[in-house]
Amino acid sequence: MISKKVANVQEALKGVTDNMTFMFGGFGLSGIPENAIGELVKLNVKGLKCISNNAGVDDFGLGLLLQGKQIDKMTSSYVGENDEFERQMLSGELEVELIPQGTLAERCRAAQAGFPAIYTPAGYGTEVAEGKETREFDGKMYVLEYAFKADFAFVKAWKGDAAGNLVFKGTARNFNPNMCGAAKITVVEVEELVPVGTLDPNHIHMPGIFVTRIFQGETYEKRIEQRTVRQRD
Amino acid sequence: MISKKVANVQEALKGVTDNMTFMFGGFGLSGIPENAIGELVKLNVKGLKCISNNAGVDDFGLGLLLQGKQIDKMTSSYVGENDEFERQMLSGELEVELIPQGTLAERCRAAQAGFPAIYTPAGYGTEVAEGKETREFDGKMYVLEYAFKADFAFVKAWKGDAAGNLVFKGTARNFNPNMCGAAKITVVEVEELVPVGTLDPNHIHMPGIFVTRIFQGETYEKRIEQRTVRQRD
Amino acid sequence: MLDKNGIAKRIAKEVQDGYYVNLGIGIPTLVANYVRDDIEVEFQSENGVLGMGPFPFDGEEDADIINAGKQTITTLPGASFFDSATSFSMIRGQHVDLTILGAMEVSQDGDIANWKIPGKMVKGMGGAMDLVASAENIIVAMMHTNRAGASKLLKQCSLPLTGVACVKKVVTNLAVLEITPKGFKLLERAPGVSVKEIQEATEGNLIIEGDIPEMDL
Amino acid sequence: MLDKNGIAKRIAKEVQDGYYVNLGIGIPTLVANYVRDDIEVEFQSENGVLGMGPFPFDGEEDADIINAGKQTITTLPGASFFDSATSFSMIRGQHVDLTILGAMEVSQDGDIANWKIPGKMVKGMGGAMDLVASAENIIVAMMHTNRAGASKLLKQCSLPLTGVACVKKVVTNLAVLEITPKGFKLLERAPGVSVKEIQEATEGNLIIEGDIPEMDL
Repeated sequence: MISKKVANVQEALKGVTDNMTFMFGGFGLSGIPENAIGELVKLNVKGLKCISNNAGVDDFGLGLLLQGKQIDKMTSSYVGENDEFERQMLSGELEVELIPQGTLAERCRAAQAGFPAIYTPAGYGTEVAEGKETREFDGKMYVLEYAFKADFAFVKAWKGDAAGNLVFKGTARNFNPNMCGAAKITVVEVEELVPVGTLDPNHIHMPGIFVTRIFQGETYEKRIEQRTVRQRD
Repeated sequence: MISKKVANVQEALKGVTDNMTFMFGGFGLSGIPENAIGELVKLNVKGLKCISNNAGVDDFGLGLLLQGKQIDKMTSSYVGENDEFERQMLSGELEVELIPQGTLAERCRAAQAGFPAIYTPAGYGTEVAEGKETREFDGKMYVLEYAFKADFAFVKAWKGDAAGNLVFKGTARNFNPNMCGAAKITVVEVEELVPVGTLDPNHIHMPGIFVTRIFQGETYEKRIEQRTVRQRD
Repeated sequence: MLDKNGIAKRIAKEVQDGYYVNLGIGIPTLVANYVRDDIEVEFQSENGVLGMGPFPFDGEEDADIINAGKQTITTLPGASFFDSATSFSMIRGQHVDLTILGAMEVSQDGDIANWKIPGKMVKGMGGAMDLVASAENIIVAMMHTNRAGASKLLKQCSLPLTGVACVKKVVTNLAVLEITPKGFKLLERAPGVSVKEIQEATEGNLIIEGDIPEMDL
Repeated sequence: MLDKNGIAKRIAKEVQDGYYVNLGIGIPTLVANYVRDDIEVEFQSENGVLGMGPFPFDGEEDADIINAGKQTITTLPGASFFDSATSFSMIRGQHVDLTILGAMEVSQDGDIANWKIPGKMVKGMGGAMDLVASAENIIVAMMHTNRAGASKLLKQCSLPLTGVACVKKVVTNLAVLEITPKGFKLLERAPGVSVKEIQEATEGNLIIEGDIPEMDL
């Protein structure tokens, strides 16, 4: 068994420098790599190009990196719920590339799986496709979109083992598995690092081969963005 | 919950006719849809075009359809271990298209996921790429391969529920999940049809949305092709 | 004239037995409340869940189980969770039968704009561009006019498009309309709304053939 | 001169700590038996398993747990099962570090032919074309000559290719050779085999620089 386990977040983030491109798992604030983000704030690396479906909120998630003006460019599908983000974008401090959510997921998967590019119908005929190659297949139009190239992917899983095998929980799964192995280095933090052999080989969501480093995360806040409940009768 | 459950293999195969294109899950004899194959033999449909990684052995798996001369064309990656297959191929009775195994898997997934085509490096510079479009990305050459188009996909899962949710076992998984939803109609047979709600939503390999019909399979032989063992000391 | 719940209620009648449905944020989310009890429907959310149930009881919410609107949700028996790539395989691969989403503008050709007001609102398209580019059956739920009273059913969209020639049907507070090669075909009037009122609120080409019935809600 | 086990033993020395390795059918399968105990290696099989262990004990074989050669296998702690598309994501995405496979012919440019003899043997390429098109590190395990005594290390392959300019190293019953821009560079001789014997058995351009050591097995 090849071990990917490292002692802590500091060791997991070795090699991180200014001007790198990072991928972050998570949808809204669900399933985001809280420990890695916290450490990136401490490291205060600048000039980052970030690929993440969302940009967090003002005081949590990627919003923390935005507050420190650490991010130069965001590639996302939806960036509402963040005033500082909007301010930086409108003032031109922050470059923003908005792309369809399915395109974002598949450009990650393409990088993971060794595909140089994909053809997707999403965005055809819109400004998202401007300047991009398009092509007809069977009477339908598609846009050519390229695999992402990133230095680090920061992933959050529910459970994992030293072999790097991962299990996600609920909708906190989202982009996390698609980003594993999609960057040069994949850093995974888990809520629970379990002994090797305790995860059922049939029920591993991402095999360890896609993971470079794994560590036991600490003190997850797991903030809820829209607490929506119903009352008991 | 939308039910995909049908009473038996006869009901599951309704609509099957001569000259159709079928996908079959399985690798070698592992994870093949034994019940569907048996019923296709009984129905004696002819002129079939089959997409399957392998072609079974003389007296089991797709070999049974070959014995009945029901197959006109096979698209596979490896067709050894089958004398009747070889005879029909060399005599010209059977058209055979051999394609790389990863290409086969991904052409299924493309059909499932709504991609018209993919770029893969597999087969570039070989006779597999002859007459096909090729393209350079970042200094490496790729071959354009199209999504499969099939009428039925025959899939074998370990456990499933009436909602069509599937769980596979071990390497019997193989192409089975990639073929779900990759044909107009996806027929799944399971070793065990379990009550809805008993499969953990976190550990469903294929969600029911990709499945058209599901039924409880019967009397699985699960033949082993290469029984390889070691002796106890 | 319908309120938001009325629009949702009317759209719910379009949902058929055995449909997998993706509901957008806003009015579409309300549709789930009005689907008939005697049919089987499953709701998909593009962040990775199929088989969504009602919101959780107070105290039972789970940060790891949300919908695409980031709301805490529950799941029903038969539900499944999956990654984003698989989720969009369902959408792009046309396994989702019906997509219901809001819009800022719809054109008579079926173009839709709902993700960006240049210089003003730039939140992003989320999964909307994937949904409208792939779905076979798209219903738009929206008010017939904007807050300034201007029509949202136009000859051509003025805002950046989300998708081209994709919308099949529009349900507003005033009417149900079908997109046809010649424009918006008026199918039904909202209760108490006249054809004339709909004509005045529609900038795009409106096709009125025969008697237009009032909605049966 | 080496037998098949000797070739496997020599190749095993190329396997480094932390490598994910895909072993082809035949001689490559034997390599697993000779990997050093003090390094960590995981074996991948393209039909959907990572972390393969030894063959099962008699009576414990499971039809649902096989390798790409259709042999019954076991798994080690930390193993995982996955579908074929994911398996080839590992291969195409270059997550597998080393591929060891057999060949019928290898050219001095690193081309490989191992899947077809026209009109004679047409079993198919299986996963070999994906493996050789993507792997960074490919070692071929084979006999230096065929049964008729003809060289299998050629200027150009005569059989249909499996992949182009992809092989990095060849280990045969006679020698270890590296593919260089100028041809086969002789690195090591098998025990008791002379440089002259290797020269006679090699049709492709053979580069001999300095003293060629005997393999240390």
